Amino acid sequence: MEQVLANGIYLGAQYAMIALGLTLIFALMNVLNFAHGQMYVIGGFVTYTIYGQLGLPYIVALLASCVTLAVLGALIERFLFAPVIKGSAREESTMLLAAGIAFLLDALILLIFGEKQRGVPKIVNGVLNWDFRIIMPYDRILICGLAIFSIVAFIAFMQFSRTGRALRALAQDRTAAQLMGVNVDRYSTIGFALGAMLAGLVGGLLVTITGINLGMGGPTSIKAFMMVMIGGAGVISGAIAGGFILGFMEAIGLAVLSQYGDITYLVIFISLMIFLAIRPQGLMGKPWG
Amino acid sequence: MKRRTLVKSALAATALVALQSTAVFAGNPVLKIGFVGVTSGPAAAWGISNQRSMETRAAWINETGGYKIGNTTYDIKIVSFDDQKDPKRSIAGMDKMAQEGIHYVVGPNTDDGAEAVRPVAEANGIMYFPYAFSKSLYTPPASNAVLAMVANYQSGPAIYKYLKEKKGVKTVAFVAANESDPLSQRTSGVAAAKALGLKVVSDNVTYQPDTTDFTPVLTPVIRQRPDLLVLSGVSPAHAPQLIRSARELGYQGLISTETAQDAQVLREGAGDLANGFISVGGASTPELASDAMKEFVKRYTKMFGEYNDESNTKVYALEYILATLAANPKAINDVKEFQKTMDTFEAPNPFMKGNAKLTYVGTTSFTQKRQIAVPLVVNTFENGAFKTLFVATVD
Amino acid sequence: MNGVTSKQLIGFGIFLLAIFVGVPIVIAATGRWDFYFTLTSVALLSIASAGVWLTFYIGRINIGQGAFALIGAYVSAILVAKAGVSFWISLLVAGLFAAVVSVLIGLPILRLRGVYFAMITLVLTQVVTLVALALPITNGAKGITSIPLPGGISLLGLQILPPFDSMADTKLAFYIMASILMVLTYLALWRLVNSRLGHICRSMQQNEELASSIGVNIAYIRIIIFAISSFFGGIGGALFGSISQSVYPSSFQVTDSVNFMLNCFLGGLGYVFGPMLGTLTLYFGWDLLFTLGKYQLLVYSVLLILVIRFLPNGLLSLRLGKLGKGGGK
Amino acid sequence: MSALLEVCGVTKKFGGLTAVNDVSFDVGQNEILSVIGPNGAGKSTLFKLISSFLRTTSGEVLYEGKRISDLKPHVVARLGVVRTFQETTIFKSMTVRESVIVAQHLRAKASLAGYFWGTRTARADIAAFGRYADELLEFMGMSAMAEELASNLPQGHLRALGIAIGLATDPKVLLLDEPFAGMNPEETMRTVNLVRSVCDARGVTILLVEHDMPAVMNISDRIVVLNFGEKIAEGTPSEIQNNEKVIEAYLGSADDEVGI
Repeated sequence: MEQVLANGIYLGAQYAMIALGLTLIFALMNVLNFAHGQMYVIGGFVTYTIYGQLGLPYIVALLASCVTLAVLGALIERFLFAPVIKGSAREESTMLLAAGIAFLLDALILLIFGEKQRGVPKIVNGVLNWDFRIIMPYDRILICGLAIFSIVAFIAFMQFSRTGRALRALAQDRTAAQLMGVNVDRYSTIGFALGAMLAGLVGGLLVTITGINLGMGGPTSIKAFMMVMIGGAGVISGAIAGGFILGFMEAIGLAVLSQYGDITYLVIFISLMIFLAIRPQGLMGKPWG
Repeated sequence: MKRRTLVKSALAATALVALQSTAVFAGNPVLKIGFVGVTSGPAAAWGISNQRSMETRAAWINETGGYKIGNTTYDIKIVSFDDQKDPKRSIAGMDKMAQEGIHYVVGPNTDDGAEAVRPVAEANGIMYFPYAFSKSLYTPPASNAVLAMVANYQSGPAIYKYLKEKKGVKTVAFVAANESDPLSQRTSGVAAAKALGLKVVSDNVTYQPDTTDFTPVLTPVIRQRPDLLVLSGVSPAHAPQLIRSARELGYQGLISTETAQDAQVLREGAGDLANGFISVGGASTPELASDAMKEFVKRYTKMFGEYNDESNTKVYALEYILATLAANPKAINDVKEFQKTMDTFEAPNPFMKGNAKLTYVGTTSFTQKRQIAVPLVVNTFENGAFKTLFVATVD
Repeated sequence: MNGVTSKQLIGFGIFLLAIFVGVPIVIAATGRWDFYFTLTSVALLSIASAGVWLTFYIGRINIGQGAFALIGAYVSAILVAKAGVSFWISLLVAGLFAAVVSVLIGLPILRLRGVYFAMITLVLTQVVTLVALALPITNGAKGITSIPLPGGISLLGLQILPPFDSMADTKLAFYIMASILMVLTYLALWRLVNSRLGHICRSMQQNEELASSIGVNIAYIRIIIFAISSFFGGIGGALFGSISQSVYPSSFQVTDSVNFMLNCFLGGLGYVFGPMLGTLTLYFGWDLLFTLGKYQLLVYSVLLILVIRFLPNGLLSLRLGKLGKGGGK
Repeated sequence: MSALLEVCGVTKKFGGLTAVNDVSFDVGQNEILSVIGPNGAGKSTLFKLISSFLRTTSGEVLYEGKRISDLKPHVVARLGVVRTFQETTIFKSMTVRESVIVAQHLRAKASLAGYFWGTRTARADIAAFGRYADELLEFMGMSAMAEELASNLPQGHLRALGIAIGLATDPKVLLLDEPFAGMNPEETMRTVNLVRSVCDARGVTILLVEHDMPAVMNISDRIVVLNFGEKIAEGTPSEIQNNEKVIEAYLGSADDEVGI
């Protein structure tokens, strides 16, 4: 039981972080960023290159991942999303753009970082073994802690900083924010960069545990979508809740349903569909029409 | 107006690229060999190691004057098609090969792709060499597919038998990704283990291909304390994580798989925890590699920056095609001739020390010779590199 | 609005001529026989895309068409391979079965809108794949293989169509079959969009509350549209199964669902023939770029981004001036 | 009095909050009845309850003696009780004429499949829809803008379009949601006349919910006043004008936009 809880918290923390960036971008621009997973993968590869290959300190690599993705995110928003949103008759057209960017990033990752699974040396050694009730390697505990710390820091940033408040105003009501004197274009870019940066940060954190390969992008995006839906699209607290719920569902499902094997995820997906059919706005989302 | 011109010029550029004729080699006539497989997306590693080993070998042949088939010396050109692991695209790829007049194709990499291209290959007279285990591909009435590696239902029993006799393994547990190929491999693995009298303590735990944390997946399996944990059809990306999770959960027994792995990936992903991990490989371990194999690895590394141990098994398909054509030059445009030759074909294996032979096998599994006799080399991972555990043959 | 102008008739005639005469001539002249399969794929994928486009027409982003294509493929494969039913009957049954399933699933989920509907249909695709892996009737992971080719059709003892396995060139036969079905699909779609049902769909796309206030049973229309959409999906899937003579759980996956949706976006959501053009561009484009080797995906994605950057309303928006919206052709 | 529409003890609670509490009144044949009240009085909730866009917590709404509350909106519309919306709710990318044609859904004699195959009934329907749309737009004085995209119309005409869409369904009772909101006196005057003639010339019973007091006084046969979700008065415009409870309610509310 304790093990299931610990697994759930660990999974939940990493999922929540992935979902945060996605939901932020969705809240700000109503864009479902199909390329989120690819951004996560790039973050992982940057950390791999700097920490694993060049041997620089881990923290430097992590920062480099954040910066790379923030810049990439800002560029993508400024030169691709912003003009397309302005010129498109239906805002869903951005989905095609997002998918195109996902393909592009996939192609670049393949050309730059190659097709192999990559991993970095462990950042901490050893395994916590509490009487065989909880077994958890120290590096996981550390990454879990860092993830939770980042989530708290992000919430604090959104709550108390000037930029964060402007972003929240923007997410709530674009027109109203504009009337209040928020520079909408500028903050859209900042928000997108921030969302991308979060993806890069998770990539940099998780590469130490799971390693990274170019195939992780697409599935990660889809998982992130599901978490965002569970919690409610475009709601920060919802993304966190969604991440932890999916994390716990997996941990519990795998523990309880393991003797039925193949159906664990079928059960998770079907219950997700039933949940969404009953409560379409997710746990904390605003009802959609 | 401006955007119209832009789109038009983009389209024109596309058309140009499409019509651009293939590069011409100087001198020798060109023999085209095809590759249809996945070289982008999540499973890119499978196809890329394949494609690259073919290109390395082709470049090597061309550099040393070409390959002599009958009275003609050919330069070898590899034509690749990325099917994105989508059976619909695999068919398109096989059609492209037919279009290019190619009769010998390596790939596809998965069961569904290999099965989907069968009608095209048989209609167009193409022999193809998939990395897929589905028996119906190779058993009559199927005629044109040749299994290009050792199937897990062949390597599995050998490995389990060895471990049962030499390491005293009595109980075994299976874990597989919830996808066609790994599940099929698990099913045949379980059957093989039972046939040997091993006790299967867990055979229904699966994980999604997008899993990032394997601890919850493995927890119930490890609790059964099997002597051997089999990772059925595990992809190179998942192997180190599964090993790491199992060891961190305190698992002490053996871990094995029947697919090829890459030492570098294991080293990075699991480090010392991967010591003792048993996998199937080619003949590149120092004990077995011939000078040709060493040369191949060197050239591959030079061409692409980094070697991939999966290529150890994937270097063979092209070699078989060429050697069989050399044995019967009539087969170059006629796969019926090729099929005839397969029954009697024999040539020395250039990649392995000693007097190993290239032959076609598979009678036991498929009732006809539709498999290349890759040496079944079982490796164990020790301190960052593979060591040969034992070598067996397939019939 | 409902009359067909002579200009449209001529356009349609040219289109038919191009498909059934032009393409075979060009292929015979250039010797590019491989284009037959590519174009056959385009035809059957655009049938499925047409369904997705129709759900867009009532304002729903549908990322679940892969699920219905897979259902269709399995129904046809099981009927043909296990029960020995004629392929042509199985094709119809596959479409109908997919439609029935879509009604059952649609009842609870069609209330959702926007990304919520999109997500739930995406999950649906995964559910169907996992079900196909788990069920005994689908052969689980092993898939259904060696499906016989379509048989002939005879009516009153008169053979209208010879069995496919007696033909020298099944490529052409499959191409013609898929093209005919595609033309029928798009004729039906065009007719539907320009008939009263289409007008009602447009009204729902713009405002469901207002539509229901004028007496439209929106729940019923949504189900009807979703069922028609899934019918197309089932047909497309069944066709693919018969061409590849095998069906696996991975025959249609999330990627396919996403691609169906992208086809619609790329062609243009405002145009009936958008999904056809979108499918042609996305699928054929990939094929054409195959000579680029490892740069294929890079060039493909860059071109895709350029198109959406400069034509955000779809390829057909280039001709927006000349043609009315919604009508197309 | 023969009541066409009866509101009987209708109550709506949202969680712990009672938005409409035990409201009852009747609407007679060919009458114009207005529901007024200060902001937050529960007018629009009541409006949605009558048109069945919301479910009642208790009580019921009867039309011709039959219960219509808790039915689906389109069923209520089929029975002849049709609501309009405020100006933003239109078919934005249809022309005025297209909107009015689509809105004649309930007048269709052919089935949807009939339209698909183009049967004789369907073709007759289509012709009839066109004729009726032209007639209706003529009546509304909107013929000149028939081919205009709805999203391009000025605000006053949007409201008229909303009413035209409602009328196209051939309603017995038309429910108007704040038809005069945000209009200048001249536009209000024109709309008042229009509503009057809808009632008189086309025999449609009208129930409207409104903020604008002078317009309501002008147009209504009878008025129902709500405050805090409860009915506080009912009567002719002159009775209401002199009702102390009403004056108190309006003076007591902070709403200075509405004066008596």
